Amino acid sequence: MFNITTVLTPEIALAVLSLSLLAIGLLIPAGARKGMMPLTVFSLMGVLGYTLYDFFYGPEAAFLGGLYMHDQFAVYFKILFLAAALLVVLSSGGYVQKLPKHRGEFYSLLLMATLGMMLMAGAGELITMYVGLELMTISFYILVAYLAEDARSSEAGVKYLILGATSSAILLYGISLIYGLTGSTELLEIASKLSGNLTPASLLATVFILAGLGFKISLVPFHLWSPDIYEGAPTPVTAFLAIASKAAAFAVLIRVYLLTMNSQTFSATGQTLLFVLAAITMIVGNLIAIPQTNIKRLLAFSSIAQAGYLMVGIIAGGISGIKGVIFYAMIYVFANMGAFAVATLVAEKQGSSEIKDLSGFWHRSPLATVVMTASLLSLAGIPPLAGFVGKFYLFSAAMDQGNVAIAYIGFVMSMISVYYYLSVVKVMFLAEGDGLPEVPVHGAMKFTMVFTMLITIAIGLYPTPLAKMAIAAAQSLF
Amino acid sequence: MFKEMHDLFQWAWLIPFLPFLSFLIIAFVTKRSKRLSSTISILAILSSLSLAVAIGLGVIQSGEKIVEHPAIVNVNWLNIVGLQIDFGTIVDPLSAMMLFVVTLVASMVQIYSLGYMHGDEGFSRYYAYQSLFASSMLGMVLATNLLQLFIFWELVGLCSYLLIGFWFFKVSAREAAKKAFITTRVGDFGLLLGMLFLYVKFGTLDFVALSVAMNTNIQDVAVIGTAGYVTVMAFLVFMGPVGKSGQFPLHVWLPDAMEGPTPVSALIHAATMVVAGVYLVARMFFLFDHADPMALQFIAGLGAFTAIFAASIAIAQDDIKRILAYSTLSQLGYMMFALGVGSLTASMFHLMTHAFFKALMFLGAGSVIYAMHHKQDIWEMGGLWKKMPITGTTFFIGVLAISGVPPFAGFWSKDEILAHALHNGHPIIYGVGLFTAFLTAFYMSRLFFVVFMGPEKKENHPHESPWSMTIPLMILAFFSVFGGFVALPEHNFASYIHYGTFHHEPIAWGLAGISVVAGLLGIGLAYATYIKKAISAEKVAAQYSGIYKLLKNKYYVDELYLWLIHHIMDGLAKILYWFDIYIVDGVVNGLALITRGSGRVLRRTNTGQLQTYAMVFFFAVVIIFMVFAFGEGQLSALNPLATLGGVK
Amino acid sequence: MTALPTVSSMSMLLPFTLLAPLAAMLLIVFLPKEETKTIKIIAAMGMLVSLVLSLYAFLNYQWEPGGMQYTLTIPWVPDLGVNLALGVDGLSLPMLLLTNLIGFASIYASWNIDKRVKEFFVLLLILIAGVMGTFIARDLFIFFLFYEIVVIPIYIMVIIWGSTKRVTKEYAAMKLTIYLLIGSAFLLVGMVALYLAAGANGNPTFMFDQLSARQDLYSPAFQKVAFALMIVGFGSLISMFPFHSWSPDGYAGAPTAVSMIHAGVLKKIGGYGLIRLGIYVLPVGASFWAPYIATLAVISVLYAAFIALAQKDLKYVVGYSSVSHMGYVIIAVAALNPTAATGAVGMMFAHGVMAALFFSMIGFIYEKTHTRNIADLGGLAHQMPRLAIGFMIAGMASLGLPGTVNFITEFTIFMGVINVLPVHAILGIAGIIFTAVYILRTIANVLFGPRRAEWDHLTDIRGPELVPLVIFGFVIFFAGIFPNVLLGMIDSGVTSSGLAKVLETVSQAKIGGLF
Amino acid sequence: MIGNFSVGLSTYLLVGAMLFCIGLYGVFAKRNIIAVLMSIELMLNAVNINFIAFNRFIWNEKIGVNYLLTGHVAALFVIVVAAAEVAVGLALIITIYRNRQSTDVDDLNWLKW
Repeated sequence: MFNITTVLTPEIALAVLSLSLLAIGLLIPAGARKGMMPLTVFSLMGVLGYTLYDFFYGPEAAFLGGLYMHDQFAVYFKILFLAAALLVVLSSGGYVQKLPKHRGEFYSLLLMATLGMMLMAGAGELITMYVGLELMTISFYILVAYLAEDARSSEAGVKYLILGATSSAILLYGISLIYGLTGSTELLEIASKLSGNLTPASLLATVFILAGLGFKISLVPFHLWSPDIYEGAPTPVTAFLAIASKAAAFAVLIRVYLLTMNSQTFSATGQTLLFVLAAITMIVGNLIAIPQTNIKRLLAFSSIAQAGYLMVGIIAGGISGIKGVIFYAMIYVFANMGAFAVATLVAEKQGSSEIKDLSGFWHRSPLATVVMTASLLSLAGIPPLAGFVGKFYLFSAAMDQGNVAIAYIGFVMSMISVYYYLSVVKVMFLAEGDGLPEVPVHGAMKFTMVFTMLITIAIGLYPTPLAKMAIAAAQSLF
Repeated sequence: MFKEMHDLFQWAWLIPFLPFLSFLIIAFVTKRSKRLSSTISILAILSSLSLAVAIGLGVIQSGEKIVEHPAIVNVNWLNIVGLQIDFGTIVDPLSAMMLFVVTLVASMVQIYSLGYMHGDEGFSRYYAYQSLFASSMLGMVLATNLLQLFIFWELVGLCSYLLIGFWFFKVSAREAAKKAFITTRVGDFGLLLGMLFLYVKFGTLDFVALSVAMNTNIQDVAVIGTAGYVTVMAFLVFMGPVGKSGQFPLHVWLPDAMEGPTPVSALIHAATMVVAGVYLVARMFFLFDHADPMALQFIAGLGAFTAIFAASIAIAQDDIKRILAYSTLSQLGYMMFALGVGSLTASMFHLMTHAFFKALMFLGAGSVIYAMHHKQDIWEMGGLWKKMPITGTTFFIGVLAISGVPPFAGFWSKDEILAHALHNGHPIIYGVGLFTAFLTAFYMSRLFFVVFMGPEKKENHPHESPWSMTIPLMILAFFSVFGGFVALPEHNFASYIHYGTFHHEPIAWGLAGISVVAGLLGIGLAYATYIKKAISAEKVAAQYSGIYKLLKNKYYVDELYLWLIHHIMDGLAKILYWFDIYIVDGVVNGLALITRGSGRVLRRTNTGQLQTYAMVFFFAVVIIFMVFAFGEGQLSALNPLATLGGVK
Repeated sequence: MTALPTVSSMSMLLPFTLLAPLAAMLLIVFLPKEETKTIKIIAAMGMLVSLVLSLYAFLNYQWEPGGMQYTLTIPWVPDLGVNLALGVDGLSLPMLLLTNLIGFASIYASWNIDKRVKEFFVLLLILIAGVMGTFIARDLFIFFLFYEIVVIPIYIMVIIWGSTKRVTKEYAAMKLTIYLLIGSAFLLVGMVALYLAAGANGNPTFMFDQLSARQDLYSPAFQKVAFALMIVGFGSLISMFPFHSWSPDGYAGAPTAVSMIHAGVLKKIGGYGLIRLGIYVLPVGASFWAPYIATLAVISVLYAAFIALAQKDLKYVVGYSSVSHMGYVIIAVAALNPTAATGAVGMMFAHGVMAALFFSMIGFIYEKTHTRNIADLGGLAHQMPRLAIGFMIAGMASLGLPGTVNFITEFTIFMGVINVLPVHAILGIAGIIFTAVYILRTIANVLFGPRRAEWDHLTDIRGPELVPLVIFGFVIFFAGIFPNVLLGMIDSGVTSSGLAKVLETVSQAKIGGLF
Repeated sequence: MIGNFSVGLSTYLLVGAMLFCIGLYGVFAKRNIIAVLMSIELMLNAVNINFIAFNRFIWNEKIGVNYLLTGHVAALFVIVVAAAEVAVGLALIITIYRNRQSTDVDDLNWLKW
């Protein structure tokens, strides 16, 4: 038998930490707030360390009557969120310094969002899931609109708020229907009750929930919000949004899909429809990314495409599919983080995020250039970078289910994506970028860049350890 | 005694190797020093000559045996699944004769070049090429199998290319070299195919093995396929000689090849390389023999045609070297049709004699040109006899020899060819040959009279060439005079070099008389026209201006080819290039364009209006629901309330 | 079944060969970018080590047992069944040697680079190492990994050091990259399908030999589809009509070293893959597609030869000629018999050496005269005799002159093809005529003709610039005069790798013959 | 059951659905952001009605137990979350008003394409 507090330590720690940061931010004078970043970093590291330990040695438990799961799957995602948060905090130091006000709250909100994500990953029950989701989203509403003076930022905030709220309303409506049908909100129970018969109501509920989560993972056609929000939001926030919130939504989606949707007898149409959605997501995301001129917007569309790849894994299902998804989700963190770190750097030093602002980056900051290149190529799935292995897992899983078409689209699309990734690389290497300032990289930012790149390369060259973790996590679901 | 001879024959590989060595030495070591280079090269070729003579004598001594059992040395060269090739040397009368001729002429030419090429800045390069040529030519002669022969065959082609284009700054030389290479390549295409088919059918390219295989399997349809197959192979193989020995459709390169230095023309384009085709046919004679008779018929016909065709052109040419070139073509035609009428002996005999007197005349022409400071138009010359007695005399010997005047070398060989033509039942060929003999005598003596007789021209101040040039002339002249005597019964050339059962052809004095008369007639006509002016060449030309134009322009063959190349080949090339850029590549670029374009279009869906987003979102939900619901009509009655009520 | 780690006395030879350039690369990374001389020397040293090692491997290879030697097998990604399996046999060893020859020479061919030297050599070494890896990989996954590593450095090198002629270098680079990547997407699908099919009985593997040992798992239908995917992938890599249009533009845009490596070895990965993977693993599919491939191949031979006639830019001539020559390799692959296969690999080697020499010479010409337009050149043999010699050698090799290795390999190919696909063979052989035409025209117009005053200031190639000429000239003639050294090796590879056996079984099913 | 006017589960659900649709319509149609926000509230309340109704009619009536309150709890959570959302929302609307002197949804189109 185990004791709840040991299992919930990360969540509790995070809650305490974020609240105390809030308090500290209020108490200590503005001058002394430099210390908050290191504080956040080290405490996050501690939590991350504990979670890692938890992953390998922690107990397997579902408690509060199945309300809250503590399986390796959940812990895997917690690790992911914490890592993402850590990297974002590290890379955002300089950026936050430039913020006009509310520097203290920034970190605490970030941690709040993280906490929400962890709840989502652990939720074994729809209301809990919803609460976690809202905790994450609401924190993000604020973070997105953090640059109060910047009209674009606040516009993004409002848009996100309205659309997010609408989507969660729809999600909730679906949940309520499910509750009505099964009299429960616990996934396992729902699964057992729903199994087999497909009534209009359950179908409606399913679709609503799918849509609600699809919104968060920006699955086409629920994706329209994400480019605008990504573009408007402060770059570190965009990074966190793109990486972690998406991963959290996926964590939920996997659970829900496996337990409820999978348990009903979808017709072939249903399956194909999901495949079509995934395919459209990959295609649209990559195609629209091509003409983009803003790096954040480009990454937004690319991350839409990435969601499509991940969907392929989910639909393929089975341990191999899920393994692929969560493996990819993890490497996606590092790949994207590298790119966003550079974007943050540019935003911090040049106050803008147009691709043309990257001109001559090779001269101005070789390290950043290399990191950016590596990250983008990893996103494109070029070996020996991690992205290749990830895509390989996903698509081979899909092909194993006999879905050659989707895998084929995936491969071709990821090769096409190389086109716009390379056009960024081209600007960095080729253009002279006269008159643009030097962008020295050091401290936390440098660490972030080097670290992400090393991880990306390392996993690409030797994916076994992460693959093992992913398999363990995936197995804990079945 | 054949034994120790055989030991001697084993060293035959040295003959090509020494010149090759000198090539390497010149190319990598001594190219700076002209004197050293030329010395090395000449020494090499002279030692090859002596070796060749030794081997020749050895062959003569070992007599019949070696005719039946050539002395062959083979080493494995390539050995993989489905392809085993040896390299080696074959010594038999045929190769021995060729070795002697080649080494002799080559050494003469190299000595001659000391004078002729004196002061040229490419002197060492010239000798390097000469050595390379000598070695590859000799290697070809010694080849034991078709592939080996083909390899050296191509190498002599390369040397010819390099030497024709020796003065590469001359655009004409450059073009001529290119033309020579490409034209012969067309022939080689056929030869290559023939080789491949031969190997496929018989599993070997070795001459001896091939002839054995053919003799044994000739009836065996399973192995050979139909006789037609062998005939096809024969024709394919023959394409090579057509290119190399300038037979009719592919003859165009040889006259242009005269752009090279004159000694080169003497060596390569008169005496040795151009007869390689003849040599090949002789080597592969069993193939043509086993093929359908029409193959040999064809060869005879083509040879005869080439002979008269080229001779007729030669009449109307003004450039001294071109006249000689066309005469070479015509003589090659002679050799070909000699083979065609089935007389290997006669053909080889003529090959030898022709090598002597044609080399002689070319070198003579060279010394004239040298004296005339590189003027080549015969009408700008005249009365050179007095100024250049040695050149004149030797040249005259050459003319007599080629005109078939006894007792000069040409008489014997040409007579033997004509005799065979008649005896083996080719009267037409014989007639053509006879008429060609007449034409030959005519244009050759025309050349001689115009250049050496007649009034001197004031503007040029000729003088006899240095010894280095005249001595080779004299030596060659000697052979042109006495070279023919080997045909006499006591020397009995034919008993060594022949195909099938050897039967000696006594010299038919009657026929000989006729051809001699033809030759003398030709000379006489030329004398009457150009010395006595009894007949006015201008009038004749004016009278038959059409024919004259035709002959002067070489029947417009070059023009035709040029038109084909420039309009058909290059035109096709341009069309295909267009196709490649705008169709093949166009598709690629088109796809890229579509991709980018669709991106541009699709991005418009992000209108920035959040209410639009919301609507899209919700209606997407509805549509998805509909698709799910009605996808396969799995929900017939859609009455949510009722079904929800169901739980009541 | 992940192969058990094999312990062979020489098993570390190949890793070192592979790592030598990378080690040099790392050294260079930590050098200050001003030390251009040192950088170049280190790069050369690295390649020299690797060249010597591969030469040793070549000479020390035991033909008698044949098969994979110097093998090294380390389980890499167990759950996928990926092994880091290295090893060479008669098929891959020539290609390895070729890679190192060209790699080494390419360093010297780019000796005069003065723009961003450090980056150039770093990328170049990565490129070389990547190509090398594809040839020594015994595991499909690793093979593919190395292949894709190569693509990106090329892109960067072309956009930075490339040259803009008919098309901009950015366009050329992007075309090159995307084209090959999309081709590789087809390949990936085929590869995964193959992997899944082979792993059907539980233990997944990527090892070539095991993939081919599991023939019975691949249904004929599957083989046809999979092989079709391979054709598109490898076909576009080896620039088979109609997938060739990247290659002339790409070469024209690329800097000399890249053109050398790309035309010299990278392209050959396509042919190598078709043999190693296509025929060896999917014989039935191969025999089904062979006639169509052969036809396409013949089209590429003649079509490209004709287009080369119409070119005005030196690099385009060679670019199209390489398309044309690759056609021979593809015909040989399609012939599906040991002789042709031997010829194919031999031809790849021969063409690699020739193309590399050609491109290096063109590179020097461009470097000195700043033009590649044939019309503007002429009479260069006056000012640059040594360069002219190199150019001549390349040209003569390209038109298959006996004595050069290209002749005997072409001949072997024809020999293998002629009795299987006579018509194709005849048409293909007809190509040698047109090859002669465009090569000789080019030589004549570039090297010969009247002396031109405007080139009088040019200096002939000397010092390091001579290295490519010396190396390639030597190889061309040595291997041409003693063909057993090369072809015997390949032959042993064909027989010992089991390829011959596979072909034996395939050739029972007669394909598109005439007789 | 036409003509049966007894107030049952379906009635509540119907009300809920209507409310939801009205809210949705508001989100689509209203020009003022605040109004849009209020429409969202409507949707959330519709959800609440569903929860309560289900809880009431399924458990307390069908099975006749009174202590399973999942629906109620859910509703409470939703209310709380909604409140938070509104709070943040209004704050954001204020900032956007500060920046643009407008609360018209159509003006929020700087970020597009």
